[in-house]
Amino acid sequence: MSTTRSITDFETKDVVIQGALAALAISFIAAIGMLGEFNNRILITSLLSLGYLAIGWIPILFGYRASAEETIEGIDPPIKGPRDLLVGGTVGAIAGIVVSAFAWLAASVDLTGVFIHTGPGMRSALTFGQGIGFGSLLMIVFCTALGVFGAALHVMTPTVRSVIGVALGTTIVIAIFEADAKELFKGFRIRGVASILYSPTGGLTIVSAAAVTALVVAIKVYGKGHGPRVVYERVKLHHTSQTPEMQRRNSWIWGAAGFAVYLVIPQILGKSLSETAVTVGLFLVLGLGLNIVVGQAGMLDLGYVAFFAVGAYGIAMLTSPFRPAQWIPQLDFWVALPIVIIVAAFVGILIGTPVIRMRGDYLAIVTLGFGEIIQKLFLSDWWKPVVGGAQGITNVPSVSIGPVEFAGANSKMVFYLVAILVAGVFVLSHRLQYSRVGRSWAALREDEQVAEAMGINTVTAKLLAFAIGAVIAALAGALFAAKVGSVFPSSFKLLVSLVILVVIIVGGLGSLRGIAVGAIVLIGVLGGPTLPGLLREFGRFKLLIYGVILIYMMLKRPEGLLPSVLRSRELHHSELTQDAWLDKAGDFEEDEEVTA
Amino acid sequence: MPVLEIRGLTKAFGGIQALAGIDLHVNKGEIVSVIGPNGAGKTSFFNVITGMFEPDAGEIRFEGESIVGLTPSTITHRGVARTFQNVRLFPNLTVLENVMVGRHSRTSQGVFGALFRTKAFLQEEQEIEDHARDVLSFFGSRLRGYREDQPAFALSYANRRRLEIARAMATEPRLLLLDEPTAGMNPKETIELTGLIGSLRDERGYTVVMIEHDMRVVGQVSDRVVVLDHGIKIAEGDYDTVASDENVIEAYLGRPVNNGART
Amino acid sequence: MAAPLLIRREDETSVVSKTVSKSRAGKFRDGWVDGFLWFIRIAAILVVGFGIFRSVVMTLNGEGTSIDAWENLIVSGVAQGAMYGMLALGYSMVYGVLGFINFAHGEVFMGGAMVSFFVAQALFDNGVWESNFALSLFIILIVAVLTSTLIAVIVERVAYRPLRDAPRIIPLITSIGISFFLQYTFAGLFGEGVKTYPTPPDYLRNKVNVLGFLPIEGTKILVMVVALISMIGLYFYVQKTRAGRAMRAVAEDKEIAALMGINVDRTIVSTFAVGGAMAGVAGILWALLFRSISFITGFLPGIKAFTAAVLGGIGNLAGAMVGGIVLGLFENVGTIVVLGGLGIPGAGTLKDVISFSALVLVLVFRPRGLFGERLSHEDRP
Amino acid sequence: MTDTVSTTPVLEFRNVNTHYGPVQILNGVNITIAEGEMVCLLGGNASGKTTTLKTILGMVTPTSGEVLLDGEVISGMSTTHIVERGVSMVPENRRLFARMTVLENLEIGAYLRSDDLTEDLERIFELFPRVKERLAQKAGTLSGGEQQMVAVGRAMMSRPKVLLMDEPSMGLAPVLVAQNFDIIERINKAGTTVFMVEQNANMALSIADRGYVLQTGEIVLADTAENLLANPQMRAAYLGHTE
Repeated sequence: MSTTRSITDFETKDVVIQGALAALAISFIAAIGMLGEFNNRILITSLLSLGYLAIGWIPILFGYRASAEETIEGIDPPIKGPRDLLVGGTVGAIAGIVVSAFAWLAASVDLTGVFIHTGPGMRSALTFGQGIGFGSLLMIVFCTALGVFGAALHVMTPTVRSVIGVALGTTIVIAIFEADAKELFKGFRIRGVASILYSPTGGLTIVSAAAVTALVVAIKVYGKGHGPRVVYERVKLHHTSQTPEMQRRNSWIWGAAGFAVYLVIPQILGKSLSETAVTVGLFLVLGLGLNIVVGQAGMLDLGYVAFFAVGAYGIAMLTSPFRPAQWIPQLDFWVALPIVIIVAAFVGILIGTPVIRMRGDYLAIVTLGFGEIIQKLFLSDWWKPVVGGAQGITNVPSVSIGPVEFAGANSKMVFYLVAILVAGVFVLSHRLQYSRVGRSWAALREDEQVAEAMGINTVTAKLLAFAIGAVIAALAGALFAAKVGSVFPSSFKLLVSLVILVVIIVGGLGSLRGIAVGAIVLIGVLGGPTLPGLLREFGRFKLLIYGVILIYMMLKRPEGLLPSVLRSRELHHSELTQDAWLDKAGDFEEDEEVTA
Repeated sequence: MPVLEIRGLTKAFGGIQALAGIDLHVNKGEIVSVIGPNGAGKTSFFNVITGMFEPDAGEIRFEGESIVGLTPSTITHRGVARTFQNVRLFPNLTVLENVMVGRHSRTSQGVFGALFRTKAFLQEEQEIEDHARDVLSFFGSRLRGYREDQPAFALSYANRRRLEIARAMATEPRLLLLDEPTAGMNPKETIELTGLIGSLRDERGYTVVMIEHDMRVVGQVSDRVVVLDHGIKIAEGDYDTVASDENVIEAYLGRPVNNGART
Repeated sequence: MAAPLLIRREDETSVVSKTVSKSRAGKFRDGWVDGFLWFIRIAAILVVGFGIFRSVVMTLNGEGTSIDAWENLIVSGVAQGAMYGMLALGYSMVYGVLGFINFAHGEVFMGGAMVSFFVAQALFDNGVWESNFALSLFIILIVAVLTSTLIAVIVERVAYRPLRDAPRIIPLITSIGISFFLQYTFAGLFGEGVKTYPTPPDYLRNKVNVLGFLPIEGTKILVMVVALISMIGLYFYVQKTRAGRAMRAVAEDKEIAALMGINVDRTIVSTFAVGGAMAGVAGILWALLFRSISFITGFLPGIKAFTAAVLGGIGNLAGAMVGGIVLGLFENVGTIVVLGGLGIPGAGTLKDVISFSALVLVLVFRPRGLFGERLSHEDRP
Repeated sequence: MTDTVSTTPVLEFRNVNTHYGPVQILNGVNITIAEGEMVCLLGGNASGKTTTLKTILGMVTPTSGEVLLDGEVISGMSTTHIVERGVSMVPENRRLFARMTVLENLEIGAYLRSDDLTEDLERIFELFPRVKERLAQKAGTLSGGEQQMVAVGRAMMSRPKVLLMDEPSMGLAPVLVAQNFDIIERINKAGTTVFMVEQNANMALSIADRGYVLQTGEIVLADTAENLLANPQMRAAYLGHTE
């Protein structure tokens, strides 16, 4: 039976803990300098800066969480009501009080000797530019209001919640990606829209923010039944009901449309957006390559950057007129590429051979070691006569096909090449996955011993995965060298391997669509190991956020954003069913040598 | 000529003698059951034949050629397939995929074919799928239809056992080693599978060596029964001879403790 | 994935036999892979042997590395190795109990060293550092130990405990995330600049003639002494106390340990705490040896310490220490002696290559490490 | 509850059902063990023996029904608490802490106790004089028979009300099996209640007071050991003979 609960029916301890956690999170964001730095970036004129967005979501989240109850199966959840709002508000108020105390502490004691970002910038941000007294009051009100808002989100019906969420979300996204939106408007030759939406001093104007929000609400409310999902479902339904011939004809039409878009995109995207698109593309290629090794064959390779380096250095050493080893003949990119591919495959097998017999985590650490060894060798004085040491190799010529030059400076042209590579690797990954080779990898990943007993030569299968992964990374590297025009050892740090791994894990190991999403979200929005993403402001905090995302994903959604079916089976269904199986298996007393 | 011929097969694990000089031969088209108490060395016996462990001494000849020291995948390629005592499927692959993996050693298409979807590749994929379906049909409708696309872990216990046999059959073995095929099945399922094991021999012409605890199953389908105890063959012969052997009964049921008189 | 209770687990004898039969089977299995591995092994021995031989010959001829320089290299190697050893203990213990590589352990170490830097700075500003170095050292040691322990315990609670039953590759990946998070948290809170510890007093920087003939820098003696004391303390804790016994029991067999009434969760926390404390000590040793620290200081020594743990046989505490010292020697002596002996220029830039090559070679030669005992975890699928 | 104190069983299963996900493993299991008894649970592969033990130890919680120890419901408690209340197990295949000494193994058996262990150690040395000779040795280096003694000793160190034995004959040579059962019998005669899971029926029934036969999660036979030994169904179940 559902019951209405009295307004005071909550655990004081839980509420205090939630409030304290919220305060901790806000103070943390302030103390690492995020608040102060982001505060300069206006989202909505005289209403919201990126800095307050960075802390504002915290009371909302904790208010929502504190008011929501864990649903226990079999017991109807209590009726939502004022009690929930009170809880949310209390959590927010506690957070506000503690944060104010922190601001007061920072104001009265100089902490900047230790915590370098706790200077006046942070203090004034935490007190809304007011004095400590009035500022604290404002902070408490701010947090309380947001806490109540969070709780209110919990109390309202899911429909209302989704309308509000989508509306606010859209507005904020439009505000955050101001620069990119302006670039797009420019590309579409509708620069006027930007000047209407955004204020000349940066950020949405209050009017336009309200208008956007209202528009989205209107669309959500009146456009029911015509949302993108509904349309998608309909198209899908339509698609599946077609005959094979129709489907084939349609796929041609789709292909042609896709090709047209492909030709047009760089013309619409401005310089910085195409630059980002190229970076995303390169990391997508790397991600897909690593996915073959990690996702398909099940070997955790942490030194993947080594093959990227081999590809980049290979092209640089063979094509640059300034190559340190002049005794190597200078070749054209297209002549050098096959050589680089062969070398990369060879290096893949060379590195793969000693490690394929190792257990999963040892394999990870040894491949990491190999990655570091290769980077350090490129950096060393020993190899300097050939690869240029820390000075690297410069003047790597750009790629040209006939008269068309895909110049490094012109990222619009590079886009075309990268897009082809992405498409090629996508097709390769997809086709391999559903082939005899892909099946042998899947079997290997599931149970190596049984795979061997089914006639799969595990050594060959593993080395094949290593070699294919290496070749794909080398292709990305080759393109990277030609695009940037130079190679330096510092571009091939361990960090690159880890970032690629994060991309495929966050996107969804083994899922090609997931990896695409991972690359776009992480590399595109947050930025790669060195290159900025769309959210340039995140530069300094990028890896911190990477870390948080990775931890969160592992704890809550280890299968990734868009998981492959197989992967989620491995991680979830098995929790239930396999147990029973194992237990049964346990009852089968085995002979001496128990499965290894 | 016997399909499988084993002489003096010996394997020790540390101090434990798992196999102590076993001699055995299996003729074409026979079903030979290996029975014995737990720890008698039965599964070791299978592991050594399939190359998962190398024997300390002894000779294993399959179709006249020695297979000692070959890798498990090579032995499978030669024509020996097995199932596992504790059912080791690829739990997250679908039923059909499990069986398709079994076709690995009888097919050859590599990366090139897969990438360019060559005619040969597509033909082979079709052949793999058809063959897999054919093998699944051996179990009637139990693994066909919607079940083909279910992940293996979602199957019932008995179906897992069936699928494992199907997967082994997909490798086109000339010698099939079944490790406790009916374990964990209820009496009805056991009877059904017993019939199928019989038809493996009679209809499909397989030669089968089977480890089995359920003596009813052993009795119904075996041409010969071999009893192992502590790595030694203690009896061999047709079912009735073996089942009435005092040694066998003792080894199997265990001797009552002599001083076990209770107060 | 813990094997369900009461599934039959190999007894010790069959564990041993399994390795034997595996390696033997290996010889037959993949002929060329084994051939290649043998090739690597022989090549490694030849190259290293030749390098050392030439260096020795050169030294005896009075060219190249001088006797003094040899001494220096060895002493530095041992001191640095002792630090790696302290850090390796944490990897070994966590690996022993939970069976995964805790990548973030290097950051635990960095955290301790970083926080105690500020304390050292304050002590220096107040003159205590100069006037009473022993007290200062003690204080910063305590601060480092407390900080590192706290970080290790929080990390276990927040990130690893919920993943206790996940496939162990999952906590490994999580630890990479934690590593990022901790690095950039420290960078954010304390700045990205390199921080330099105040110089230790003169008497520590001078060389002391140990045993009358071996001149060793005071700080290095101090490092070795602190490492030795910590090691003895740890040994006593693990071997002789009830908590230590519980820890070993949990490492060997969690299910049976629970059957004995041991609180497995609490024991795992204490394992992280002890590993963290040792990392804190290592942080101070690092401060004494290198003096400078920044937010990325932790990662590389972390990986190297893992190498040391593997070298000594992961899960074996004495092995971790020995592995650390071997690695330290390898890194210091090997770089100059082997590479110098081979006539490779710029050997100094190849220091890390040497340590990672050591890792690769150890796992190729002897995956179980020098004192490798097999852990229950290693037998898991 | 109408039971008087004297008849309160030490261990009792009341209509226990257990599921793993959708799969039912135990189906209305009822077991009663009185103080000082030795009871064995017989059953083939996948019959649910393992789950029965897991249920007693709190590693599996029954979906319905309850497990009682000395009249007190223990199902739902954590393993530590159940062990504290007096359940202890000799696991299948012994599973000693191989890298610890014999003495440490015994001491860890009494992990939850903080009182003096001398008396208990003496009692174990009395039962197994061989163990005393090997105290300083690593448990992994002992012979199989010695390991079994240590495993039993380790379980006895917590002064259990019920000693669970999981497949004591598993993986041992016949001579050791006999020795092992002898050990169990001595323990039982010395006053410890024993609940043994075994598939070597003859062996187990020759020393037990009573036995239960478990088949696919259900108790199909429950009788005294003599009656079970004489029961033709038993022979049928184990050798497939129908006599």
